[in-house]
Amino acid sequence: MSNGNGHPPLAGGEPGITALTKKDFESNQEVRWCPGCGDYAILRAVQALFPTLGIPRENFVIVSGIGCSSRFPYYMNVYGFHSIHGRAPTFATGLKVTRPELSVWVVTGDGDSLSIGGNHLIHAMRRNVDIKVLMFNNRIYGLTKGQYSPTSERGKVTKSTPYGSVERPFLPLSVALGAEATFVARSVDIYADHLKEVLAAASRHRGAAFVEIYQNCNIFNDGAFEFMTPKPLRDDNQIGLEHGKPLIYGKNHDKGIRLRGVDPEVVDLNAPGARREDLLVHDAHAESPSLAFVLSRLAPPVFPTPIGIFRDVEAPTLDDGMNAQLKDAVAKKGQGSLESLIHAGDTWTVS
Amino acid sequence: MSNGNGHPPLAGGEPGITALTKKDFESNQEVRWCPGCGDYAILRAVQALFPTLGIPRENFVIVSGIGCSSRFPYYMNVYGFHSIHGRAPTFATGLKVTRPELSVWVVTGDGDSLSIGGNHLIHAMRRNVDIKVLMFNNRIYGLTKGQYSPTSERGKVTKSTPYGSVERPFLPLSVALGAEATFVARSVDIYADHLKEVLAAASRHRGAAFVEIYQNCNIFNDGAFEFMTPKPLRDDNQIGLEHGKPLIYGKNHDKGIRLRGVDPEVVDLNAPGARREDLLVHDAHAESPSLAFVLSRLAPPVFPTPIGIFRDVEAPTLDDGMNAQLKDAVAKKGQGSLESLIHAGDTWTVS
Amino acid sequence: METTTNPPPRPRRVEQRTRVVIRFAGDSGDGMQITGDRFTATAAAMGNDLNTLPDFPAEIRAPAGTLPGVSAFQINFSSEDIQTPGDEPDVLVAMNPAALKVNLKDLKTNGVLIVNTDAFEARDLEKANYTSNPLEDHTLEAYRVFPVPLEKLTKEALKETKLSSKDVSRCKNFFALGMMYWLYNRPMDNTFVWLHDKFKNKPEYAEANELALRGGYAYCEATELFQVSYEVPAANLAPGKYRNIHGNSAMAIGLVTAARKAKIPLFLGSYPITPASDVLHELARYKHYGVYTFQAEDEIAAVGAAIGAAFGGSLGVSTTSGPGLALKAEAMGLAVMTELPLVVIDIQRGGPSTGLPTKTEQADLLQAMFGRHSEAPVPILAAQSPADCFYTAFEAVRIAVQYMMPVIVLSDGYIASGSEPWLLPNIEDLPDISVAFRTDPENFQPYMRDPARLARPWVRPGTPGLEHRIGGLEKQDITGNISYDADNHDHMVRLRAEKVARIANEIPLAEVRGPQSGDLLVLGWGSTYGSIYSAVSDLEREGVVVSQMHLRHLNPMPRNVGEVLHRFKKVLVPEMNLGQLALLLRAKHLVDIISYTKVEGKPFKRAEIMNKVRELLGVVA
Amino acid sequence: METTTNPPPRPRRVEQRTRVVIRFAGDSGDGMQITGDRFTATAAAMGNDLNTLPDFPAEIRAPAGTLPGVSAFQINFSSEDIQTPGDEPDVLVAMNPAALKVNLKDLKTNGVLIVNTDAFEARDLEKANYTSNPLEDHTLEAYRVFPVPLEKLTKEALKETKLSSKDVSRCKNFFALGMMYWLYNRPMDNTFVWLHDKFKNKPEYAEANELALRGGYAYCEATELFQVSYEVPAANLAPGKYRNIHGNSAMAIGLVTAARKAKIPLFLGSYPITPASDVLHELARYKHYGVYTFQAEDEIAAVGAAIGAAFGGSLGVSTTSGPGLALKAEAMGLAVMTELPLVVIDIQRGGPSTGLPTKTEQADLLQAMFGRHSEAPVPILAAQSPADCFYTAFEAVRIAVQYMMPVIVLSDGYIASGSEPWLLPNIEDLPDISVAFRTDPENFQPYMRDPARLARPWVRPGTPGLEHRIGGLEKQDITGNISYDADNHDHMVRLRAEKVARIANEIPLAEVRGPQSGDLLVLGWGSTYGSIYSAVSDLEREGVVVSQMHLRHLNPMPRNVGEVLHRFKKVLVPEMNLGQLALLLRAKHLVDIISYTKVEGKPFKRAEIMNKVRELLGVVA
Ligand SMILES: Cc1ncc(C[n+]2csc(CCOP(=O)(O)OP(=O)(O)O)c2C)c(N)n1
Ligand SMILES: Cc1ncc(C[n+]2csc(CCOP(=O)(O)OP(=O)(O)O)c2C)c(N)n1
Ligand code: SF4
Ligand code: SF4
Ligand SMILES: [Mg+2]
Ligand SMILES: [Mg+2]
Repeated sequence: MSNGNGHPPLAGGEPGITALTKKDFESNQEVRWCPGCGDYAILRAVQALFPTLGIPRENFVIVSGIGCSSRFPYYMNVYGFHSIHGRAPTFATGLKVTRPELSVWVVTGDGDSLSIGGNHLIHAMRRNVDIKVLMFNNRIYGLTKGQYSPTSERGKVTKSTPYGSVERPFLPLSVALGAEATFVARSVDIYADHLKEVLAAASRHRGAAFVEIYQNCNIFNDGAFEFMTPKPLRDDNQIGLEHGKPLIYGKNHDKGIRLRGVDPEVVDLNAPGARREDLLVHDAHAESPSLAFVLSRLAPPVFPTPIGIFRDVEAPTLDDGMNAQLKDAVAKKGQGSLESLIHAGDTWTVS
Repeated sequence: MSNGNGHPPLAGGEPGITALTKKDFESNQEVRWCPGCGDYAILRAVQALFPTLGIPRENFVIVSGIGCSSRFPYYMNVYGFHSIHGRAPTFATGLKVTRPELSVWVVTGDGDSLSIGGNHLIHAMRRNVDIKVLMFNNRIYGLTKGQYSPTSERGKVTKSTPYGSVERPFLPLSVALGAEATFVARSVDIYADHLKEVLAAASRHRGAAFVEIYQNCNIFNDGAFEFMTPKPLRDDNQIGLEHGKPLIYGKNHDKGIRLRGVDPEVVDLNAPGARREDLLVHDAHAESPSLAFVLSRLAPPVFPTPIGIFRDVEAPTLDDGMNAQLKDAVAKKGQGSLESLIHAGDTWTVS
Repeated sequence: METTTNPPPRPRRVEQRTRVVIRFAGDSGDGMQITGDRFTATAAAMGNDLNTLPDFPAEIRAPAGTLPGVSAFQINFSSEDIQTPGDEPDVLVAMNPAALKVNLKDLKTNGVLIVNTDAFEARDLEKANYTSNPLEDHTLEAYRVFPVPLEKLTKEALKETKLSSKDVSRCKNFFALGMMYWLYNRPMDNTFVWLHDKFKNKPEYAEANELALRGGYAYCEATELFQVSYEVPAANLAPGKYRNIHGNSAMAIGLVTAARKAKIPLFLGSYPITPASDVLHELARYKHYGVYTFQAEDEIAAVGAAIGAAFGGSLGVSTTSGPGLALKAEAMGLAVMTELPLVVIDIQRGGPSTGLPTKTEQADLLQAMFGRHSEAPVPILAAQSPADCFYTAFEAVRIAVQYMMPVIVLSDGYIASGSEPWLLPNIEDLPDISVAFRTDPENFQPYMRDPARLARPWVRPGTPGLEHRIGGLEKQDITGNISYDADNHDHMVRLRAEKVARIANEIPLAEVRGPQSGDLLVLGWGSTYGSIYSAVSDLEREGVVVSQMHLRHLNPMPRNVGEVLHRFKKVLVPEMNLGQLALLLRAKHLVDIISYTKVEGKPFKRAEIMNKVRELLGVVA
Repeated sequence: METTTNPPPRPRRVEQRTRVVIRFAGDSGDGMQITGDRFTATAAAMGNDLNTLPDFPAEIRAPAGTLPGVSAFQINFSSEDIQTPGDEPDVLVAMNPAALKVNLKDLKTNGVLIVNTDAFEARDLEKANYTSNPLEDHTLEAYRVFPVPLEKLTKEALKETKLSSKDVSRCKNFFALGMMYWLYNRPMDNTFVWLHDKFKNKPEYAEANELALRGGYAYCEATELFQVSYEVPAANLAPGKYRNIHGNSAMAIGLVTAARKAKIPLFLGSYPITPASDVLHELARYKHYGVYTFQAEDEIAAVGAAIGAAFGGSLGVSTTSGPGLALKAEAMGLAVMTELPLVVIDIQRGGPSTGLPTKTEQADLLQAMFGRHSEAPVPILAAQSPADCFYTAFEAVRIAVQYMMPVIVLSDGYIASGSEPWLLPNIEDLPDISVAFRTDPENFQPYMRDPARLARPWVRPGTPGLEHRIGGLEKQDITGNISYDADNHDHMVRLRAEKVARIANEIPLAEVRGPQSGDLLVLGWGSTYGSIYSAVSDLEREGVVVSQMHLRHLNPMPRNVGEVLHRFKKVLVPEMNLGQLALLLRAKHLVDIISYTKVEGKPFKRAEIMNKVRELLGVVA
C-alpha cells in the first residue's frame, strides 16, 4: 500500500514528469466555446502553466461543474471530471482527501460556484481542503444563454430580468474571505502572464485556493470588464497587489491608497502633503483576513480594481488532518484486522 | 385587491393589534426542549418582545428549518412554518416577497443555517430580503444528538469525531458580512434585555437581518459560552457594541480597542500614553462592511467577544424591488387583461 | 406528396399538395429560426394547418460552420389536420456543408435539396468533416439537388443598399425564404409588414431584407430553376381566432390565466435550465399581470420560495427540467405533508444526469410518480402538444388549489420548442376556479377537510384569529397538531393517497378515437400524441383498423382506463423511455401491455408507429 | 408462554418457558437501554436465541416524567429460533406513570406488570396526563400487577454506600434488573464483571450498582413476591462464536470488511440524520482500519465526496435516510452516467417529509427504484435483520465494484436499532472481491467493457498514460466521448439497464421456505422478515400450510421470482408502505399480488400476519 491509506501502488505506463510541454496538456477534443470567448485565453494559460509546475501529468485532476466554463476539463489532457451543476467542490474534496498526492483543480463559473454551488464553495474554503478553485466570472449564465448571475450588477437586464435585476451582487472574494479562505486572488482572462503567476502561487499554496478570473462572455455579457481591461484604462482602473509593497497605481504611479480607520481612500501622490509612507502596504500573509477583506471591497468608480493575491496564509488542511488521523490511529492501535473488527465486543461461543 | 399584488382583502376576526401581551404569543403546545436548554430563554424573550413591536399578531410569521431550535414556531401563537432542513430562508423569501405587509422571522440553528442551509442564508443576505434570521448558535447539532457543526471549534470531540474534528469553524457574522448582509448582530440566550433590544432593532431594520444568538445546549455542548457568559467573566471577555461609542470594556472600563492598520489591538487605558481618542469608535451605519468584518473577527483569548449590533445599513430590499416593478409595470402598461395576454402576437382568423 | 389534378394556374406547372415539410438548416448565425418563423406566419395566414420544430445546437455556440453549430427549423404545413412537424422533409435548404451533413439523412428520397454553393470552399468542407465535396461526389444522388450561389445572388439583389458586406451576407436567409415562397406560391406581403415593424428603427435593414426576399422570389421566377411550383390550400380548420404558439409560451400563458381565474397572484420560483428557461423568461415579462418571477439560487430555493408564496396565499409555481425535479423532491414532500397548493413543471430532456440537455425525452414519469421518500403521492398531468400546454397548466392549477396539494406537470423539449396553431379560447368559457381563503375563526382547525375533495382550508397569514403552525412532521388529522400516533399515521398516509385518487371522480373519462374495441389500441401520453395521431390517421386511410387513446391525467388516471384496456386484444404503448407508462398500467390493470420504446432524444416518426402497428396486426404495408 | 413438565428445582415453583418477551420502560434518564443491554448480554451468555428493540423517545429530550420522554427496551429471548423482538411483552417493567401509560396497551393480557410505586405521586401522574391513579382504579385489572417501591428498596439496599441520594436513585434500574434475573433464573456474574469494567475509574458506582442488582434479586428471594420463577433453556443455536449486534453496527462492519476484501480504502461521506447517524459514528471510530469519514455540509456534498473518492479509487459510501436519499438523487444519476462504483445506504424512517423521524417504515423502495430523472437504473438490496446488514453491505460493495455502478442498500429504523445474535463469519470464507485497477495504456478506452458484466475499467487518476475525462453528458460507448448521437443514446440507455439486469445471472435463486408450491406464498423484503418468519413458523405449528419467500435483491430480482409466483394460488406481500414491492411484482409478472399494508411506524406483529394468512386461506384460528 503506497501512501498509507490502503491504496495499492500504481503500475502502468511511464510517469510523465520529464520535459512536459504545453502540447502535452492539450486534449484531442475540439474546443467548443463561442469564438472570442474569454475561456480560450484561460485555457491557453493553464495549458502553458501546468507543464511548469513540476507535477507529473497524470497527477493533475480537473473537476468542474456545469456551465460554459465547466467544459474546461475536456480540453485538458489530464484526468478530468465534468460533474453536475454547483457540486464540483464536493467531488474534489472526496478525491483530494483520499488521494492527497494528486493536484486537484476545480473549474467553475459564477453561477456554478456562487449560485447553486455557494454552500459547497464556502465549506471547501472553511475546511481548507487543498484544492484550487478557478472561478471564471463572466457575471452571467453563459451556457443557459444569458440570465443574470449572483455577480451581475443590480439593474441588469437579461432574459430573466427584462425589467432589470433587483438583486445586489456578491463580491466573490468577500464571500470567500468571509468563509475563512486561506488563499484568495483575482486575475483576468486576457492577462496571460499575470494569470499564470497567480495560478502558480495558488498551486504552491497548501490549502484551498480561490481565484476569481474575470472572463469576458462576448455573447451574453460582452465588455463586462471593459471598465478596466482595455490597455488605456488599465493603469487608472486597476491596481496590482504585491505582498510587502505599498498600494500605488496610475499611469504615472502617482496614485495610492491609504486607510482612514478601516476605510481605504485614494491619495493623489502629487498633492501637497501626500506621503508615500502613509500608503497601505499589502500584506498577503496577514493572519487576519481583514486587510484582504478591505481590499476585496475596492471597486470602481472611486477605487481601482485590485488584481493579484489578496491573501495567502497557512492553516491546517482537511486532507492533512484526515490522513494524519488515520496514520496516528494505526500508529497507536496498529492496523486494524478484520478479526479484531468482527470478533469484537461481547462475544460468546455455542458449541 | 388590497396591496396591489392581486391579493383579495382580508376578512375574518378582529385585527389583534391592541394591547397585546406576552401571553397572547404563547401557543398551547407543550414546550419540548431539554430542561435547562438555552432555547427556553430565547423563547421567553421573543414572546415578551413581539407584543411591543406594534405589529398585529396575525401579521407575524415564523419560519424555521429542522433542529431543536427550529421547533420554535410551535411555541409561538403566531403563524408558523416548520419547514425542512436548511431551507427556511427560501420559504421566507417567497412569502415576504408576495406578502410584504407581513413581519417574517426565520429561526434556525448553526447546522440548519450554516451547514445544509449555508447557500440560502448567504443569498437571502445578498438579496436583502426583509426577513429576520435568528440563528441559535450552540455550536453543535442538538436534534441529532451531538455531532459537531460548522461553528464547532477545531479538535472538537463529538459522536462523529471521536478523534476530534479536523475542520476550522465559520465565524457566522463574517460569513454574513462576506455575503453583503445589511444588518448583523450578536446576542446571548440568557441576556434577556440585550437580546430583546437587538431583536427590536432587527425588526426595525428594513432588509435582511442576521442575528447570531449564543445558545447553550446543556446536553451536548454544555458550557460552550462559559468563557464569557458567567457574570464574573463577562466584563473582561465581552464588549458591548454601541453605535458612535468607543470600544471600551473591562470591569473598570479600563480596556479599549484601537486599530493598527486594519488590525485591532487591546489597549490598557491605565497604561501611560494610552489615549481614549485613539480608540476605535463603533460605526454600525458605515457604508462599507469592513469595520463590522474586523469586529466579527474579535474573539478570545486575546480579544473580548463583541455583542450588539455590528452593522445596520440601508439598502434596497428584494421585496421592495419586486413589488415596485409590478406596480411600475401596471402603471406603465395598465393592468394586463387576459384578453391581451391570450389574444396577443400574430393572430389570424378562420371563419 | 400527393398530386392532384388541378390545372396549373401559372405559366409554369402548379401542382397541389396536401402536406409539405420544409427544413431550413444552416449555421447558428444564419438566421434559420427567423426564416422558419416567417414561413410559419405566412402559412398560418394562408389558413394551413401547421406544426413546427426548431432544432437548436447544443448549449454552447460552436464555431461557425462546424457540425455542432448547425441550427435548423422544420415546418409541416398542410391543407389537412396535422399534429407533428413531419417525419422527413420534402425540402431541405442547406446553407452550408455542416448543415447538409447533419440534416441530409432525414431528407426524403428524391426530395428537393437547395444548397448554398457559396459556402462549399475547402475550409468550409473541412469544418464539416467532409473529406470530399458532396456536391461533386455521389453523396446527393438520391435527391433533386438545386445548387444556388446564395451569397452572390443576395449581394447582387442588394447591390443598391449601403449595408456592409457582412450585413448584406446576413440577408441570404431571406433570399432563400423568397425562393420557398415562390416554390409554394406564398404571398410576401405580411413578411414585409413584419420586417418594417421589426426594424422600425433601422429601416435600412427592413429594406435590405425585403430586397433579398423579393430577390429570391424573382430568381425562381426568372431562372426556371424549378419546373413546377406547388400550392397547399387552406385547411379546413375550426373557425375562430388562431395564434401560432410554442409549448413554453402556452405554458406561461396558461399559468397566468389560471392564476387570474383563481383570483390569486402568480409567483414563479425558478432556476434556469434548458429547455425550461423560456417559461421563466416569458413570465418575467408579465409583471403588469401581477406575476412575480424569482430566479432563485438553485432549484431547491426555487420551489421553496414557491411553497412560501403558497403559504402566503399565492399560486406557487416552479419550472424546471429533470435534474431540477430531482433536487426539488424533498421540498415537494413538504408540500405534500403541509397540503399546500403548488405546481411544479418539468420540461423533460434527455438523461440520465446531464445527458442530452437539448434533446427531448419523456423519461421522468416515474420520477414524478415516485421520486420522493416515503408515500408522497402527487397528481401528474402531461401536455400533449404545444397549445395543449395551456390547458394542462390550467388544469394543474385547478387541481392544486381545489385539492390543496402539489401537482406535477410534464412537458418535454419537443413540445416546449415546437409550435402549432392555437384556436384561442373564449376567456369567459374558461372555468372559474376562484379560491376562497378561510377567514372565519369559528371552529377553525388547520387540517379540517372539505368532505368531497378532502382539501384542508387555505388560510393566509395575516388573517386574525386563525394563527396556526404547519410543518413537515406527521400531522394529526383535523387539528394539524404533530402526532406520532401509529393509527393516525396510517390514516394520514392513506388519506393523502385518497385525496389524489379522488381527483378521478372529477376528470373526464379517457376517450378512444376510432373503434371503441378491437384488435389494437395505441395508448400514449405527452408529446407522442402527434406522432400517434398521424400514424393512426394514415393507417385509417390505408384501411388498417386501429384505435387511439391519449392520457393527460397520469395520476390518477381516468376511471375508465382499465375497462378500455380490456376491450382491446392488444395495447401498444409507444414511449420515449423504457416503458414507464407501460409499467404503471401493467401494475394497476395486469394487462400485458406491449411497450414500444425509443430513447433517441427525438420524437417518434409517424412511420415508426405505423410499422409497429402493422407488425402487431400482421398487416403488410 | 408454553409450560413444560420439568420438576421445579428450587424451593418455589420453577417453570420452563420457550419464549419470553420483557419490556423495560421508564424515563429517558432511567437507564432503560443499559438495563436491557445487560439482560441481553446475560441471555446471550446463557445460550438463548434473542432479538431486541429499543424504543427511544423522539429526538428532543422531553422533560422528565412526561409521555414524550419515555424510553423503552424490549427483549425477546428463547430456547428456540426467533427473529423478532416479540409482539406483546409477557413482562412490563414500568418505572413511572408515563412509561406505564405509553406501554401498557402492548402488554399481554394477564401479563406481569412491575410498577415502581415510588413514582406515582400526584405530580408524576399529572405529567403523564393521568387524571386518576392507575394503581387505584380499574386500569390494570387485566394484568398481574406487582407494585414495588423501587426507590425506597434501592435506597435501603445501598444504605452503606456514600453516594449522593441522586446517584443512589439512579441505581434503581439495576434493582429492577436484579428482580428480572431472579424471575428468569439468570446468573448475575457477567453483569458484575461488566460493571467493574465499565466503572474501572469509579469503583463506587460499580459497587452501588452491584448492590442494587443483588438487592433486587434478594428482594424476590426473600419476599415471595412471585410464586413462580421461570427458566428459558439455551436454544439450539448453530455452533460458533456469536456476538449480539445492532443493524447499524453490522452495516458499518460489513462495509469495512468489504472494503478490505476489495483491497481499497473506504470513504464514507455522510450528513447526520436519524436513524442513520450511528453508522457514521461507528465508522468514525475505525480510523485504524484506514476508514475515512467525512461529515459533509449536506447530503449532496456527502454523496458528491463519496463519488469523488470513488473516482480516486476508493470505495465511496454514503449513508442517509429518506429525505437525504431524495437530495442525493441528482448526484446518483451522475454516478450512473459515469459508471462509478458507489454504495448509498438508506436507513428508512417514517415519512413523507420529516414525518416520523424516529419511527420505522419501508416506503423508500420506489424512490430507490425511480427517484432519479430519466432512465437511471441502479441495483437495490435490502437487509432483512440486524445481522443481515453485514452481508447486505458486503454484497452491495461487491456489485458496486464488480459492475462499476452505484448501488442502493435499504435498511430501516427497526433493524438499524434492533439487535440479534450474529454467528460470526469466518473471515477467510468471505469472498475475495479485490479490485483490479486498469493501469495498462495499451488499447485503453474509458468506456470499454468487460463482456460478461459490461463493467467499464476503473482507472485511478495518477496512472500514467490513462488520462481521460468523464462526466454527466451522454457518452459514446467504448470511447467515452461526449455523444449527442441518437442511436448511441438509445444504445446506452439500454446498456445501462442491461448492466443492472445482468446481475441476476450471478445472484442466487430466491428460496422458498416450506412447500415449494401451494395455496399461499408470503413474500417479503427487508425488515418484515422476522415477523413473517415467526408468523409462518407458528402457523406451521398450527398445521396451516403456507410458504415464505424473502427478497434481498430487489433490483434486479432473482431469476426465478416470476416462476415461483406462478406456483402459488395466492401471493401475499406484507409491507410497511402502500404496496411498493407489490407494484413492482405486478408490473413485471402480471400476478394479482395481494398487498397487505400497514404504515404505523412500527413493524408487523406476528399475529397480524398470521390472521391475514388465516383469512386468505379461510382457516379459523
Ligand atoms: C441542476 C441543474 N440546474 C440547472 C442547470 C442549468 N445550468 C447549466 S449551467 C448554468 C449556469 C451557468 O452559469 P455559470 O456557472 O456562470 O457558467 P458560464 O456558462 O457562465 O461559464 C445553469 C443554470 C443544470 N445543468 N443543472
Ligand atoms: C435533509 C435532512 N438532513 C438531515 C436531517 C437531520 N437533522 C435534523 S436537525 C439537524 C442538525 C441540527 O443542528 P442545528 O441546526 O445546529 O440545530 P440544533 O438542534 O442544534 O438547534 C440534522 C442534521 C434532516 N432532518 N433533514
Ligand atoms: S456563451 Fe459566453 S461564456 Fe459561453 S462560450 Fe459563449 S462567449 Fe463563452
Ligand atoms: S439537545 Fe441541546 S439544543 Fe436540543 S433541546 Fe436539548 S439542550 Fe436544547
Ligand atoms: Mg458565468
Ligand atoms: Mg445547533
